[in-house]
Amino acid sequence: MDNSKGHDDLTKSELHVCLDGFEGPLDLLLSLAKSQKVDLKKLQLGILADQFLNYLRDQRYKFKLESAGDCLVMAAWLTLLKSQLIIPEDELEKDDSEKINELITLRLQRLVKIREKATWLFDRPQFLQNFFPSYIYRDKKVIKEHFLIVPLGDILKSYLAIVDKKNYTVPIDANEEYLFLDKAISFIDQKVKGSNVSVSFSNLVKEVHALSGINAKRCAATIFCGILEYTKIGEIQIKQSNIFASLELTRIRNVYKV
Amino acid sequence: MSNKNAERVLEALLFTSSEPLPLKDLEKNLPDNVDVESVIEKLQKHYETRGVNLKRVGNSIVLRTAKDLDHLFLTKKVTRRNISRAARETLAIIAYHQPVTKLEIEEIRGVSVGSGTIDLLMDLEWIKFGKRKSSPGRPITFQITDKFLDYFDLSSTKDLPGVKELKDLGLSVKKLNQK
Amino acid sequence: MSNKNAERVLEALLFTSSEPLPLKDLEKNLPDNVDVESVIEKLQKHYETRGVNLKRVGNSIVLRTAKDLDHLFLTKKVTRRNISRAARETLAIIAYHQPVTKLEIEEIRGVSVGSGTIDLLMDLEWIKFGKRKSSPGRPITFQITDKFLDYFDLSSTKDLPGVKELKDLGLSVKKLNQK
Repeated sequence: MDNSKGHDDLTKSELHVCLDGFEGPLDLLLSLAKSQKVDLKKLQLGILADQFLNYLRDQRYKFKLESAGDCLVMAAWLTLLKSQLIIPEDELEKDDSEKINELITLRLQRLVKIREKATWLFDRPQFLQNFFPSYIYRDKKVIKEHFLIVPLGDILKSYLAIVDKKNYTVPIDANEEYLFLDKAISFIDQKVKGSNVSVSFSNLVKEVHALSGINAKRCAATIFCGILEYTKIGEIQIKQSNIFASLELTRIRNVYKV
Repeated sequence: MSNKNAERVLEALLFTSSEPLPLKDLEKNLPDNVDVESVIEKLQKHYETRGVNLKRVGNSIVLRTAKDLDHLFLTKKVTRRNISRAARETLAIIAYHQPVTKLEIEEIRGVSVGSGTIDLLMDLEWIKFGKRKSSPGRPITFQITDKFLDYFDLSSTKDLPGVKELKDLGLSVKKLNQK
Repeated sequence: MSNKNAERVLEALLFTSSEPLPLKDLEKNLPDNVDVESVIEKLQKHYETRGVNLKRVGNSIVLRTAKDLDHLFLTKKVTRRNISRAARETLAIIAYHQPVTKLEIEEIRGVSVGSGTIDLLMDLEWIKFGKRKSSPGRPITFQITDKFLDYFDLSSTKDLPGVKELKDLGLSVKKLNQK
């Protein structure tokens, strides 16, 4: 059935875990939430926030850099939530905390659901366990050509193998840090699409530069590409009052998706 | 070709194949005037009560031994592979949310997809590449395969319980920001 | 066990066996009070007019496709395991670099491309001739066909993931060469 032994070791060793025994902040949060033994919708987020932050404090030296970010975002959310629970005054911010509350609950619910489904799937009757294929011998006659089965993955990997062998250099200097397009896109998504007012391009660049420490020109180039992607699908509008004036980005509302 | 003979042709093809055969390929072996669907239906009915059953898996057809006879094949059972939790969950996400991008999978699990996970699922031929999404960056998507359906004794994604419920929980948390 | 169930057991056993099964092995899987001969006789009758037939070979039993359906099974030797690494690589290069000349393919692969490889891909109708290049000698180029796209369920070559995407997904090429 397969020739892919050794895979499991690979997946295990390369799990991006930032926390001992937990697969990321969401996993940790979920197991903390379960200890409250209540409906996910009625979570005591204050308690949860404390638990989460304490855990992080204990584990901080074990962080893997790439996922530390996720944990910190989660920590920041929870801290904000907690502070809102103590002083629920400002209307606007309260709105924010409700959103975050809702968001965390939703993400936890979703994770619980998908875990259930994964368990359900692997509990099912399985091929080569409960039912078996034909091994009827075909008298040395091989099946007709259009039943040939070649997985696309094999073809693609062949290509990857050649490119690897040839040492085709992807024109990126490994020593330098680059802002990748997907990162830029998710940043724009947060900043511009989540906002009702216009955002200036140069501020965006400054912010990313400050956050990531990546060369500002590179940030500018990638963010600009990201914005173009969004304008292409008509979700963001760019305005510039005159030459060399700052670029103002606004979300286009009422985008009707077909 | 009579319908009876069409049945025989499909029977011969299916009996000698250990893998699901795509409907469109089966069709090529029948004359144009034969409706492949009705032939399959007849065959399925015929095999319903027998030791070998005809199954639909997505757009393919396969014959498999009846599940209640699994005791006959103790020696043929393969040891179950130990599939990591990450891989199981990733597979479930792809099955429930297909077509789905890597980023979306990561969003649901709250961790990045480790290298090797997608590779494993691809090697098992449980997932395949789908179309690119029209969202920015045109990311590539993943879909499950007929082989996946066959492996888990499903005839289509409709057999997955609670698809709607999960879809309602949504894929993208971004929606919340736009409220 | 009813006779009906005894039939099902033998059916499943024969289905999963590539070799003729000795009568006494079949008998072992049936309860003592069942007469294996009569069950086989019944099965043989059942399959007489179908696409697979039950045959006796000495003291053994086997299922075989009906003689008159031999034309379905050509002797073309292209099974999944026989599509060579050379063929896969050549196909991949044509898909990613089309239109591409034979010389260019050889340059990328670092080895010459045997005519058998091109012939195989041509036979499968996965590649075709494209225009001639305007470079010296006006060499002919290769392109992939719609049939290729159809086979792999792609709407255009743009749906093929790029090298960076493949690497991001953590696809590993190590095992491939063992296939």
